[in-house]
Amino acid sequence: MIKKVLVANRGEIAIRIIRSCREMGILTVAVYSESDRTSMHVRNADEAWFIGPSPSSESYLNIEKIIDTAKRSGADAIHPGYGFLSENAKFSQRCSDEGIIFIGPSPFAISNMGDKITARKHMIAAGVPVVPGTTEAIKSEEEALETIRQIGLPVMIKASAGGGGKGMRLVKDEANILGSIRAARSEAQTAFGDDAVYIEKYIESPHHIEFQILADKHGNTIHLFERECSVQRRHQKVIEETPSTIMTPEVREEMGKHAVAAAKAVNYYGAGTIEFIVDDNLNYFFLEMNTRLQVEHPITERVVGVDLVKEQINIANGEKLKLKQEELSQFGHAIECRIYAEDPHQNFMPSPGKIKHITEPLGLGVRHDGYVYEGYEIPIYYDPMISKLIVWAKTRNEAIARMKRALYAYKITGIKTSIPFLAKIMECDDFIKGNYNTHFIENNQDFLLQRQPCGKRCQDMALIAAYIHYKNKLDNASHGANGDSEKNAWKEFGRKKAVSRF
Amino acid sequence: MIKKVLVANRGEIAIRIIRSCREMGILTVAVYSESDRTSMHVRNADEAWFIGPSPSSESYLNIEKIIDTAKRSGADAIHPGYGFLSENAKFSQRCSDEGIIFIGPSPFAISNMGDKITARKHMIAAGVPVVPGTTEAIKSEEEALETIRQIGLPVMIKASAGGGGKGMRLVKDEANILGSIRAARSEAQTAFGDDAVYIEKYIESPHHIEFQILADKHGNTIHLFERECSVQRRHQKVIEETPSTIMTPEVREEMGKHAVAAAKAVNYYGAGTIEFIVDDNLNYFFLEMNTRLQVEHPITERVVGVDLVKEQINIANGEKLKLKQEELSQFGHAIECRIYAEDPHQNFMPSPGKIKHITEPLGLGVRHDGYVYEGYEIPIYYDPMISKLIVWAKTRNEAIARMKRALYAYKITGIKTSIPFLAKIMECDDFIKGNYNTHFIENNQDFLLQRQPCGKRCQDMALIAAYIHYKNKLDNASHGANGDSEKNAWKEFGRKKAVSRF
Amino acid sequence: MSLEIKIDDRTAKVKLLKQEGNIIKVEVDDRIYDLDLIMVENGVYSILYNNISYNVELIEKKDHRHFNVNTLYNSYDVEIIDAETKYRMGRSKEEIEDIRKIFSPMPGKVVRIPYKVGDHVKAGDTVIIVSAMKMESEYKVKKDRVIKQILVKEGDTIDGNQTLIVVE
Amino acid sequence: MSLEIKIDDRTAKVKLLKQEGNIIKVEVDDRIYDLDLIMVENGVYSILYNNISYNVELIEKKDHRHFNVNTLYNSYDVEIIDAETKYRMGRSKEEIEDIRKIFSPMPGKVVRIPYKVGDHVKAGDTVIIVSAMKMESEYKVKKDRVIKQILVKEGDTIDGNQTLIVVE
Repeated sequence: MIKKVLVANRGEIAIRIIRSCREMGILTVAVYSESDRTSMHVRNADEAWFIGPSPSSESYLNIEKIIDTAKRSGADAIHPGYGFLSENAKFSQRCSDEGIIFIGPSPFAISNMGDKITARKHMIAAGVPVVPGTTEAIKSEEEALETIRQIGLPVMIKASAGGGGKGMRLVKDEANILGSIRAARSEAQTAFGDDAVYIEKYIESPHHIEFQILADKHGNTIHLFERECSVQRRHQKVIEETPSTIMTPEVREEMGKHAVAAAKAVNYYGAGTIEFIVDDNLNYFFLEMNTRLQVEHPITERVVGVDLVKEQINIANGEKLKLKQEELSQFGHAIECRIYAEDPHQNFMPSPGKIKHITEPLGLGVRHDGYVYEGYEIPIYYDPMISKLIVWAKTRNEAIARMKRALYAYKITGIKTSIPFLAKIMECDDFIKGNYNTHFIENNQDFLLQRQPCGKRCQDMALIAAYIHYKNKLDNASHGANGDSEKNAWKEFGRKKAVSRF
Repeated sequence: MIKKVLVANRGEIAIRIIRSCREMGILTVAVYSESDRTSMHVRNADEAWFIGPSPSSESYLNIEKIIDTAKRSGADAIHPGYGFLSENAKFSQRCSDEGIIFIGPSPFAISNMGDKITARKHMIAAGVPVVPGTTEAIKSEEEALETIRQIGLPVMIKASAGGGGKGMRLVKDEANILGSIRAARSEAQTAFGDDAVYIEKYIESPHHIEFQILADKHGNTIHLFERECSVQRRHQKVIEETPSTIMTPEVREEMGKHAVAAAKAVNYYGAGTIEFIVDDNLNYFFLEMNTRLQVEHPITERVVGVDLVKEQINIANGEKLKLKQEELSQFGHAIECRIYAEDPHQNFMPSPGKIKHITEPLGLGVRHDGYVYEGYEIPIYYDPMISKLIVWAKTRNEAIARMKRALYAYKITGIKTSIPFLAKIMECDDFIKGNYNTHFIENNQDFLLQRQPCGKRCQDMALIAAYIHYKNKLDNASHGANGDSEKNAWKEFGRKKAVSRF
Repeated sequence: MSLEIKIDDRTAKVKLLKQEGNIIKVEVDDRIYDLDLIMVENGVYSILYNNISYNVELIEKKDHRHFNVNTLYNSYDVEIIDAETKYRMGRSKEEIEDIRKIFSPMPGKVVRIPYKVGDHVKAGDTVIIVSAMKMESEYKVKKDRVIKQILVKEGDTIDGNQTLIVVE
Repeated sequence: MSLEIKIDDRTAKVKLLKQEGNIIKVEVDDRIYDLDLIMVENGVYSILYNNISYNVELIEKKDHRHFNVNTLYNSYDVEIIDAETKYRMGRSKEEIEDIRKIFSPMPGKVVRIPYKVGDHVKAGDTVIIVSAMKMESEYKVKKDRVIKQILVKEGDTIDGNQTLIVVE
């Protein structure tokens, strides 16, 4: 039985894992880099161990250091979260070699699913539909040309070791085939140290739909239905929802069965996600498997009613799944918005900095998973995601209304965030109608980047507040007093007058 | 169709109502007393109107002023929340006379359920079990003695117009009968201006279980299952949960039917609650009906999956209920803790004051409905409840673990709160086993008021932090600088060193 | 600087021995701690001791010597015992009891003051009633006294720990 | 005191005419507002105008003259135009363009500086690359220039709006 978990991560996911551990009575060990001494996960965990300099490669990705810390702290298990070492087969193997439980799948499952070409082969063998294309890394440019002629244009050229949009090229014209192959290989070489690429049929107006699966070490595998993840910007998910608006019960059941078959094909255990690409006619094809917890796992937790981190820990403990496929169902609708520290109006440039003030949205149907606090300085070294806003409602329309309400009420000052951009998505016709695919943001760019018109009245109020604030500061400065305490004087004065005026 | 709602309330319930209105696209009008100018409901609403001095009797209970504000602001409906004017038949009538929609039941239903003796008569006529006792206010002391002899001791003497434990007396010995009757009548006269009392059989070790009902104006009435409210202190609920641990499916169905019959007996429409007193053998008796939204409504919202405020508004709009009894079910387990500004270790003395810092508990399965913010000064005039923590989990045990996690993480400083007391309840054996009745707090008082032992280590850390804080302040003072900015210097200094030390 | 600090019923001697940025060496009674201590929010300290993480919140009470200190599971009252405090503590109990100040620990509103200056009151008599948040509290004298000063009047809004009435 | 304040592209004259506690009379351009304005949190104002409730958050940016202002649905950039600002604005555009400072609007880490002081660079050349949160940004010169000063070095952590390189 796991008694102490080292959480090999930071940010909101580290805190989310610590919460479930605490509910299970399991002790937690945080690890932190130089710039994370004041991070919330360090404050929240039972223990905190320093693991190295700020760049991830020297801390959160440092396998030796993390294994060493697990041993020294007496942790009997490691939860990798997402990102960092979560899909590193070597790390999973090292844990196993050292007698530490890795809360995640076997090295075999990670490495087989990690390589796209190998994964494709497994899927074909398991009868899971894959996008028409090569099953081997292409050896020569002639072979590539031949394959493309068979599949027919348009095609995608993808890095075998790829991810995150790197080493990918869309080819629509015959004239660009060779150039694109060469570019993709060179990019793949730079990004992943491996120039293997493969070719797939390009699906026009695709939907990105994924299935959550859970599998124990006793051969029981179930799925927890789909997540619609088509709202993407540069191949990064922005908003996810479940159920998908385009899904039918029949297709859901069939895709669920294929998702389970995909996991079984690599003797998978743990929590995992099978990503599918789906066309407008609900033809679906295996895209890849994420052999870890997803950022967007909370929407599944909400509509299915499970705690996926607890399920992961139970599986790692060797327990049998208590959930039965036939007893699971989706209740209501959940949407997740990822809140990034970035400026949508400056080409989504990251916006690290110091949090001055937060007003968190709360109330019925709202879950907020974050990690920043007032006075916290977001480091420049890591992912710009600062929190996730998850809402649930009985219907999709109500969920959208609730998300709007929550986004408007959510104020983080000191940095720029994607909140206004996300609010515009909630107001966008295509999104409201559920009529969208992965081109949604591109297609609606003008609308989404429009600033909310407000008119003179609202501007005037902003001007007046700025005037009073500035004047007050000047007045205080001229009285030689410190700004803060005098601001309170203004407030107190105001209050007392307010009381006496009636 | 309602377009603008005046919320005739303050605190967390005003904000909770504003949230649902916003999701429905309905404008909101806040009203505020002198001491509420800076209250959150004023800041959150679309409009805010001043209605008078701080004492409730001159503001939130001032019917004329509220009706006048509704008319001047163009509100077409009034939501009374709970408390204040929510169960005032005259107010409901005035709204109706003025052509303003009262989001609540008819004056007839309020007044008939508001008088306990009248309510008892309706229940008896409708076949709903009532506690054995008088159906009329007792006229003479002789009659009282005769009745008590028939029912048998122990009995409760209760004020007909009563509530909140006022004008109530438990009689166990014959010798105390007359004294108790006189005391109850005199107290009732003082508290309610009406000395009518009635007599009921006293149920030993009773459970307090209530059923949520919803009824539209077209004769459709449903129940949304029970809430177990036996954790009480001085007849005030402290913690509520659903489902009740003592309930069986058979009794639940039967009680639900009786709850619906009770509502129908007064042609009820709107949201309401039928309170039952239940003995250990699951014999249950009608206690009273609350003709409004309850403080503890969120636990029902969570396990049944509805938004009760939206249902209230839809009913007020004359819509038919969309929910069907046979489609409703309870999923998982929800618990609510009421957070009060009070000091459990000083006989629960109220603790108004200024909020210095809040850390709100978040994450999977946690809902937090509050209204205070950092810098806010809790007024001395109103109820000491500052927020409600609601958790959901698949099982009761998991819900308790989650509530513990949330209570530990929840920090409000500047005032004393009931949080440590609530955390002790979550650790109390009788509560964990679900083996409790309304005597729970009394029976476990010693355990519940015990301070958590922590030992020397933990004390030492507190001492060290206090030392550093004090020293730092002294050092700054002697440098002639202001505390706040220098505290930051310490922090910055610390941080920079932290970076350079490795 | 060595300080005596009172926590609940315990009084301990605390002394900072060394500081380099957030790495400190500190002595509590006879025990020496090597810690990583940093203020993360105003009045909130993150302390790492042997890799155990403590999150300690300090809230100043009536003055800069009195704190309420929260750790994850506990809440303590902490008092810094400086020269002034010692002086106060040094005075005899008698002397302190001689100057009796009636105050309410909570803010509220004065409901009733049944006596006037010069009145003689008996042990147990209620000399002031204060209301806050729908609850009324009565403050009584413990010995026979004479009302010396009445600093507030009925209807006044009062702060916590403010002297309301002085008796002799 | 009358102030010129810039909001997005609009510049307005604002003047406080009268104040009694939180009841103020203020003029914005030619319009006069009677308001109930109160600071509820540090930098957060609650304004009631004809009973309409506005919750306005002010966040200081690089100095006390520059704010980011949030209302319920909007976010504005606001600048107080005082004497110093006017002086700066008064200088000819040429003059400002002559002293070119290269800076990054976001904090980050300097990845690469391909030139050294004295180097001639062409319009469009990247003179510094800054990385933050896994994203690299290249900063280029818009005209042919000479590198005059390099104020940071590769690997340095920089603040937002800090001058990194000066060109002529």
